[in-house]
Amino acid sequence: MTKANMKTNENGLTKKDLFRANWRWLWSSQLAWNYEKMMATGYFYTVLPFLKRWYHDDELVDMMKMQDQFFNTNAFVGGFIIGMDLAIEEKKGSAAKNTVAGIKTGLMGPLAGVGDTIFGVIISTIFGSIGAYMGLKGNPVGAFLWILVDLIVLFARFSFLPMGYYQGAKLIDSAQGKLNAVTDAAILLGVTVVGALIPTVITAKVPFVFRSGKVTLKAQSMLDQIMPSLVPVLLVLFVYWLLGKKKMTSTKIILLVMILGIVLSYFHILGA
Amino acid sequence: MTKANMKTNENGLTKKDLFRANWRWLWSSQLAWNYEKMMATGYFYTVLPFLKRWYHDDELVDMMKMQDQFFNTNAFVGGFIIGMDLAIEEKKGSAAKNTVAGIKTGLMGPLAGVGDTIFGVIISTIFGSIGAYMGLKGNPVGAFLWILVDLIVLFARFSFLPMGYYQGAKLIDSAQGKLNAVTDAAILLGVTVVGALIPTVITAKVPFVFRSGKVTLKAQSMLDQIMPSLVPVLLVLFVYWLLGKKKMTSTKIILLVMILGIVLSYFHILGA
Amino acid sequence: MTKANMKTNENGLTKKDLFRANWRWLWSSQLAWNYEKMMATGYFYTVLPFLKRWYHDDELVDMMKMQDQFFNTNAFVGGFIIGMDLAIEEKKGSAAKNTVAGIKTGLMGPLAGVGDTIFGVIISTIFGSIGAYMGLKGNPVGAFLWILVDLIVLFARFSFLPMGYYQGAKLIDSAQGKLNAVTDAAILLGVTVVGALIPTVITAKVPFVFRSGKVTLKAQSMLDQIMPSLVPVLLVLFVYWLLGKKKMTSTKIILLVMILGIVLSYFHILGA
Amino acid sequence: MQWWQILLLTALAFWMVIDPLTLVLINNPLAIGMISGLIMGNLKIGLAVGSTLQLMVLGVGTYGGASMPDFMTGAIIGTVYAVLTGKGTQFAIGLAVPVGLLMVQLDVLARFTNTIFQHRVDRFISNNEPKKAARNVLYGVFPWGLSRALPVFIMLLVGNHVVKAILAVIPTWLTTGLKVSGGILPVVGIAILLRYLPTKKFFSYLLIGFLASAYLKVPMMGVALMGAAMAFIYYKNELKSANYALAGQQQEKEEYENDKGEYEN
Amino acid sequence: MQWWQILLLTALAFWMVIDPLTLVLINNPLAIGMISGLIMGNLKIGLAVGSTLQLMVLGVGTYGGASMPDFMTGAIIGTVYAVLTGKGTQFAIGLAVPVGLLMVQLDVLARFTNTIFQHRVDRFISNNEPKKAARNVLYGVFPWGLSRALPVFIMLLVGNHVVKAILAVIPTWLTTGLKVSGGILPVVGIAILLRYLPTKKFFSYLLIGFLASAYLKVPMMGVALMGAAMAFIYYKNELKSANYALAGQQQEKEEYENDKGEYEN
Amino acid sequence: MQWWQILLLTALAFWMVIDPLTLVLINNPLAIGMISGLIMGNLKIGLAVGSTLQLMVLGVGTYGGASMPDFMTGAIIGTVYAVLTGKGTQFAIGLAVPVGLLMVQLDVLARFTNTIFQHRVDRFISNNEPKKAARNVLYGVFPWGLSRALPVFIMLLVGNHVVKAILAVIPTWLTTGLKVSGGILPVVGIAILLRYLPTKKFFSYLLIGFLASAYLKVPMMGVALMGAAMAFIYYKNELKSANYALAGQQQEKEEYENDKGEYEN
Ligand SMILES: OC[C@H]1O[C@H](O)[C@@H](O)[C@@H](O)[C@@H]1O
Ligand SMILES: OC[C@H]1O[C@H](O)[C@@H](O)[C@@H](O)[C@@H]1O
Ligand SMILES: OC[C@H]1O[C@H](O)[C@@H](O)[C@@H](O)[C@@H]1O
Repeated sequence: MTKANMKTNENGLTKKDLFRANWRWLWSSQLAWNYEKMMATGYFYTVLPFLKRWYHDDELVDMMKMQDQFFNTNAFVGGFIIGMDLAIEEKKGSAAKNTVAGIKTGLMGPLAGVGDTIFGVIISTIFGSIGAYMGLKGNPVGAFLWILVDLIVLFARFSFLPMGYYQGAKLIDSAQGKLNAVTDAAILLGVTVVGALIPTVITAKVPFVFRSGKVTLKAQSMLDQIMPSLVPVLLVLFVYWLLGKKKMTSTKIILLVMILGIVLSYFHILGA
Repeated sequence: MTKANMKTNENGLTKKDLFRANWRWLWSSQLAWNYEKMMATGYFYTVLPFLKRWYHDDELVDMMKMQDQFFNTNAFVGGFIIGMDLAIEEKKGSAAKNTVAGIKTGLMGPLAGVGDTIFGVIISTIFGSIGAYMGLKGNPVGAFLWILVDLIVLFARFSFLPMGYYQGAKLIDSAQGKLNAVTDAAILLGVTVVGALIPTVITAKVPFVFRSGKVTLKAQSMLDQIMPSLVPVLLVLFVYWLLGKKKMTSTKIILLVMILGIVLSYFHILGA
Repeated sequence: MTKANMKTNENGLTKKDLFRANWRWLWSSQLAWNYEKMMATGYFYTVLPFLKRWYHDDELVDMMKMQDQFFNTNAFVGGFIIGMDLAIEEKKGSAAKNTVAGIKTGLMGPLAGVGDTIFGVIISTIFGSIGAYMGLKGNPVGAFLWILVDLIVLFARFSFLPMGYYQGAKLIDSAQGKLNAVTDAAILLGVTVVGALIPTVITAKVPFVFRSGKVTLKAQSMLDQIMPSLVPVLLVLFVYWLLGKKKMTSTKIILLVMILGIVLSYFHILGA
Repeated sequence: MQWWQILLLTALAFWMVIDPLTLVLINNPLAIGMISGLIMGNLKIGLAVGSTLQLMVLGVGTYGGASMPDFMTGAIIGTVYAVLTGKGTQFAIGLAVPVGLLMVQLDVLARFTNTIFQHRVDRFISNNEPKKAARNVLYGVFPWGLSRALPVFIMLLVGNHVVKAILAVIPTWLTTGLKVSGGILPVVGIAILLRYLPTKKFFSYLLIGFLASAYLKVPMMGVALMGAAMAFIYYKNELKSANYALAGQQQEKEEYENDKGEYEN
Repeated sequence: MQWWQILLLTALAFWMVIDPLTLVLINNPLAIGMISGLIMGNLKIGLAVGSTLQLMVLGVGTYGGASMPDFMTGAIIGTVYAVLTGKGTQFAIGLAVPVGLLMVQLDVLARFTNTIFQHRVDRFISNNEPKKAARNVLYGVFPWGLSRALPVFIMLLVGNHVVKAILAVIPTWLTTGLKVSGGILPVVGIAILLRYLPTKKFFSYLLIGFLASAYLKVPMMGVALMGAAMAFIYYKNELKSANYALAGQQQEKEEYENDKGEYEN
Repeated sequence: MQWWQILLLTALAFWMVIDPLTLVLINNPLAIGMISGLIMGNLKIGLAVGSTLQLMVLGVGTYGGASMPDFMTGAIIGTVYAVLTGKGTQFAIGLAVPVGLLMVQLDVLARFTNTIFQHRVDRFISNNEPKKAARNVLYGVFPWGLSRALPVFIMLLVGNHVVKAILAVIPTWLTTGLKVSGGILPVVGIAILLRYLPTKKFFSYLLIGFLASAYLKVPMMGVALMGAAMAFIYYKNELKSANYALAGQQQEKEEYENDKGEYEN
């Protein structure tokens, strides 16, 4: 690590800078969403103006690459991470590359979990049911109410990025050891949530039922006796292993998984 | 810390001392129970004779203050803590002030949980149901049986304080590092139990139900989807924050919470 | 520890050696199973040829004694432990006595849990129900199918011991500190599983029911309110304490527990 | 009704609130109903009233300083007027239950009034007047005792019609509201505790205790055992760190071999 | 049907898939049904169709990149043909549901097509051409928007009979298969994540998160809280170790007394 | 009944108790019933008896050294007398079940008798006589084998009336009592294990395993996985401490950067 990239970016970010970052995140986060790196491009697009301001030449390429890595979170609250990132990079520059990568990967999972629950499930359950039942009677008030709530939420979203920025700034002022510890702790949290994602997000049941006279043996309950969510776990292991193979691209894997799903479903080995 | 208060109190406690302490605890523990410091005065009253024996002047005031801090546990088994305290102070004097404060706060919660369960719930469920059903038939034997059991329990209560004393004495003989570690471990245990107290002890439901045609939306189950016991948690955070305000006394807070309860209940926002 | 027993056993084990060990384990593991040391003799018998090859005189006696200690696991997968043991002893000789003892005790519990589930519960539930329902209709195919599956399993069992051997060999090549850490971790895992064995394996219910008019008080549910599996825990504590007594042999304890069971069952204090 | 009966019942009311705070001998509607019955010369009705009320509060306790329906007072009033009017147990319960619910408020009042003595104790301690401080601890007996003795005394004097009339006047929104308040009041104790404990240092364990109870519904005993397990792990770690800091690795090594030694037992 | 209606509805279809990715204002069948109704001049039917479909997807979301039945497209088609044929809500739903189920595939297609832009972005970054890279991020709008606008446009042109005929032709094994595929596709994202995270170092926590969810059915919020508790413990430990390593025990001791200081507040 | 039938069935009884200890091929009532049927020349009844008994012990196993109803012996006796008397499956089951329940005791006896050989093995090891020790391990085959072969042989000789008479004589309190004993006997193994393991050092984990099973009903596989997670955390910590103790912070730092390096893959 050369001394050059240890310099701090003196010019502090203005409120306008933070607003602009939020604005970019709002529009771009999922625009080029794809199975390979999910929100990576959205994140990249959001921080690009700052990268260009702070880095040049090889350093810039280096940092752009890092910011174009796999990223996926709930878009509503994801700005928090960007805020932290900006605060850290502003002070530490590219020296904090690993720290930023760690915090991104660590926090994206937990924020996805929490954000999806609150902004995905809860709000749409509440206002969806109110609106639908009013709508069934021909009353559009419920539908408009929901749009109103959505507007309020949209407004609220602009607070997460600055929140992250100030948390990040506070963190930066403490010792380096602390920053490393926070990064590791964030990753720990992230890994924990990913563990819980496996049985939650992947739906794969084995519908096979053995029937003979009065006896019915359900394959799925046999598997559950060994371990709940055994099939999702095996699928994860399988794809994880595939990813390690040479010449395997994630595109190929996505296609393969799709075909696998159709074939296994055809033979009644897997069901949704 | 002056060298003076490092001296140990050579004169060991007699069995009679321990019995007397237990006696005082029996009568005073909850006599001046109040929402602000709960059993603090009872604890203070119990150990006062020993404080007077061991300390003088400023040191005495100092230790009396410490022993008059917030304290709350199950009175049946709380003597255990007093026993430990006495053993430690006997040897280490006021030098152990922080250790004693730590052990008190750490152990009170767990002992409350366990004591309330066994001496509160279990015994009264068993002998309450036996007694009541015999009573309904006009048979007073069950009621007397319960009183008999209560007498036995009363007798048994005298063993907890000495038990604590001997545990404390054993602890004291080990290295100082060990004592610190035990104190911290006790506090850890205490904090864990307090965490579990929040959803257990605070009863606050949101009874609001939205009804429209066939649809019924229960506010409480919406809240539960975000997090079970969300309302108790928010209440704790609110009061915790209040306590940090200047000019806020716990008396004011108690009144405020009472009024809050009545008002929120009036508007059907909270229910028991 | 003399320098002599630090020498490593240069002559590496052949595939034939491993096969032979597996063969001995297959036949002997449970042949002299007894309540005192369970599979200890089976383990001893399995590794004896290697002990004789590697050690002599007092060292031999010493290592034979260690290998004749309490051991109990699921016989199907237990070979894994023997494999690890052989790899370690082969390289480290009797210097690894404590390590081997630790790994044996640590891994036997978890392997028992997992092995019993898969080879005990799952397979016999699946093929037992298939076979039985075919059998009820006079069709022996299901019964033969089960025997076929058993043959396949028998074949598969020969892979666990070599698997353990190669894992063990890998472990050995790392630093000594790592080996100690692995041993401790294995024991931690073992102890965790033993904790779960208490409520799982010991079946002891208190069938006593108090009835008076409409009221029925079930002793067991009262006990459950204090703690689930309270009786098994108390029994374990009792026998643990007994084992510490002088002149107490495990044979005496087994007889005592049997008599205790009969007597307590007679007075309706315990039920299965 | 004889004057000595009123006196005895008032004394009973005084003691029955001190009892659960001290000796815990007749800390239940059943016993109080029975004793009231004895005093009124009709054990059977006393038992019936006490038993019925008892079944309503089985295992319900005043944990963490929460208040519960005061069915002991209810048992006295119910038994007395059931005997006097001869209208039987059903009538007694109809009277006892609202009385009990109302009396919760006086329990709250007593717990609240004691704050005064707390403040006096605090002051006397600061002034190094331990005797006066001690005396003020004992004064706590009066708010407690009178909180039940006085209303019982009055209710016995005025007659059951007046009691009923008063009960009818109190609006339900107030009683419900007070019930809700009672349910959330423990929040104060917990918040004070959290301020007092080194909560920040052990915040994780607060969270773990909460999660175990809120999500997994582990009862208090289980949480305490879990806490004990974690406390022991923490304790071992602290000792180990201390060892490292003090004597470097040497001491550690010895300990290790000691541990291993156990295998050979 | 007027040309401007077709145009407006096609534009609506384009926006309604961009909306949930950006502003999130009309991200639901209810709103889309209502707007389609307005465009078709029959608010009531639009509301009825949208509401009915809404109730089928209450709280169902596209988490972790999973696709869900596209009942927004269903709402447009259903409303339009219900108004045109005058056959009512029931008919609309019968059309909307299979359309919605079929459209999942186009969601998958859009998410998949964007991989092309991802690869271009990657390349331009390597070549230090940030402007081109940025532009390609925005191109993502086309696969998304067209994935709904095009089919809606076509379905409005060809008429409901043709739509029904096409729906009937697709074999169920394929639709079921695609549904199963959709259920297991998130596996790819998770596996990539695991490769990307320092999974080995924190494997235990992966396991713990899994166990909490699979065995104890703790919902995601609970797991996140649990993870936070463990993260905080880890953090404290790291700081402590760092302290030991740096300054020996001295610093530690100070910290200890600080902690104790809190008791005296 | 032919002498060779008795011989074959006795041999079967001998092997069928060795089988589950070794090869595990016909370790179930179903197979034993079928083979008995073959020997008696009536496969159908054998299958019927074996199948019915099989359904009673589905998935029940002898874990941790617990004994279970010996329905394999029951299958032999039941099948034989069903064929001989011609009274059908129902009659066979009525005989097989009490026989099976009674035979548990002989299982316990066998496991108990082997203690003798254990003691001999112990002694020969001390005397450095490995060959004699090894031989005594194999002698275990006799208590096991005879525990079933002998009673089956006798029951086949004496006839079903005598068997029934004997079964009737045994008091239920004894059979119930023995069943209860069987249920609590594993306590001995667990207690021995706890003495043998360094329980004190890892007491927390014992508690955690217990809590997971007793309170949260996590099955054994889940507990093992949880234990593995904790073991791995412990392992990492041990290594780290060792690093600190050995080489100070230097080594640690390197490791840290290594870990980070993974992000760049
Ligand atoms: O919960 C502990 C403790 O709290 C308060 O002091 C009272 O409610 C007691 O009855 C209870 O035992
Ligand atoms: O689950 C996190 C996140 O994953 C993907 O990016 C999309 O499905 C989002 O809608 C979701 O919020
Ligand atoms: O539970 C482990 C193990 O314990 C004993 O050795 C026997 O009951 C075996 O059948 C079982 O596999």
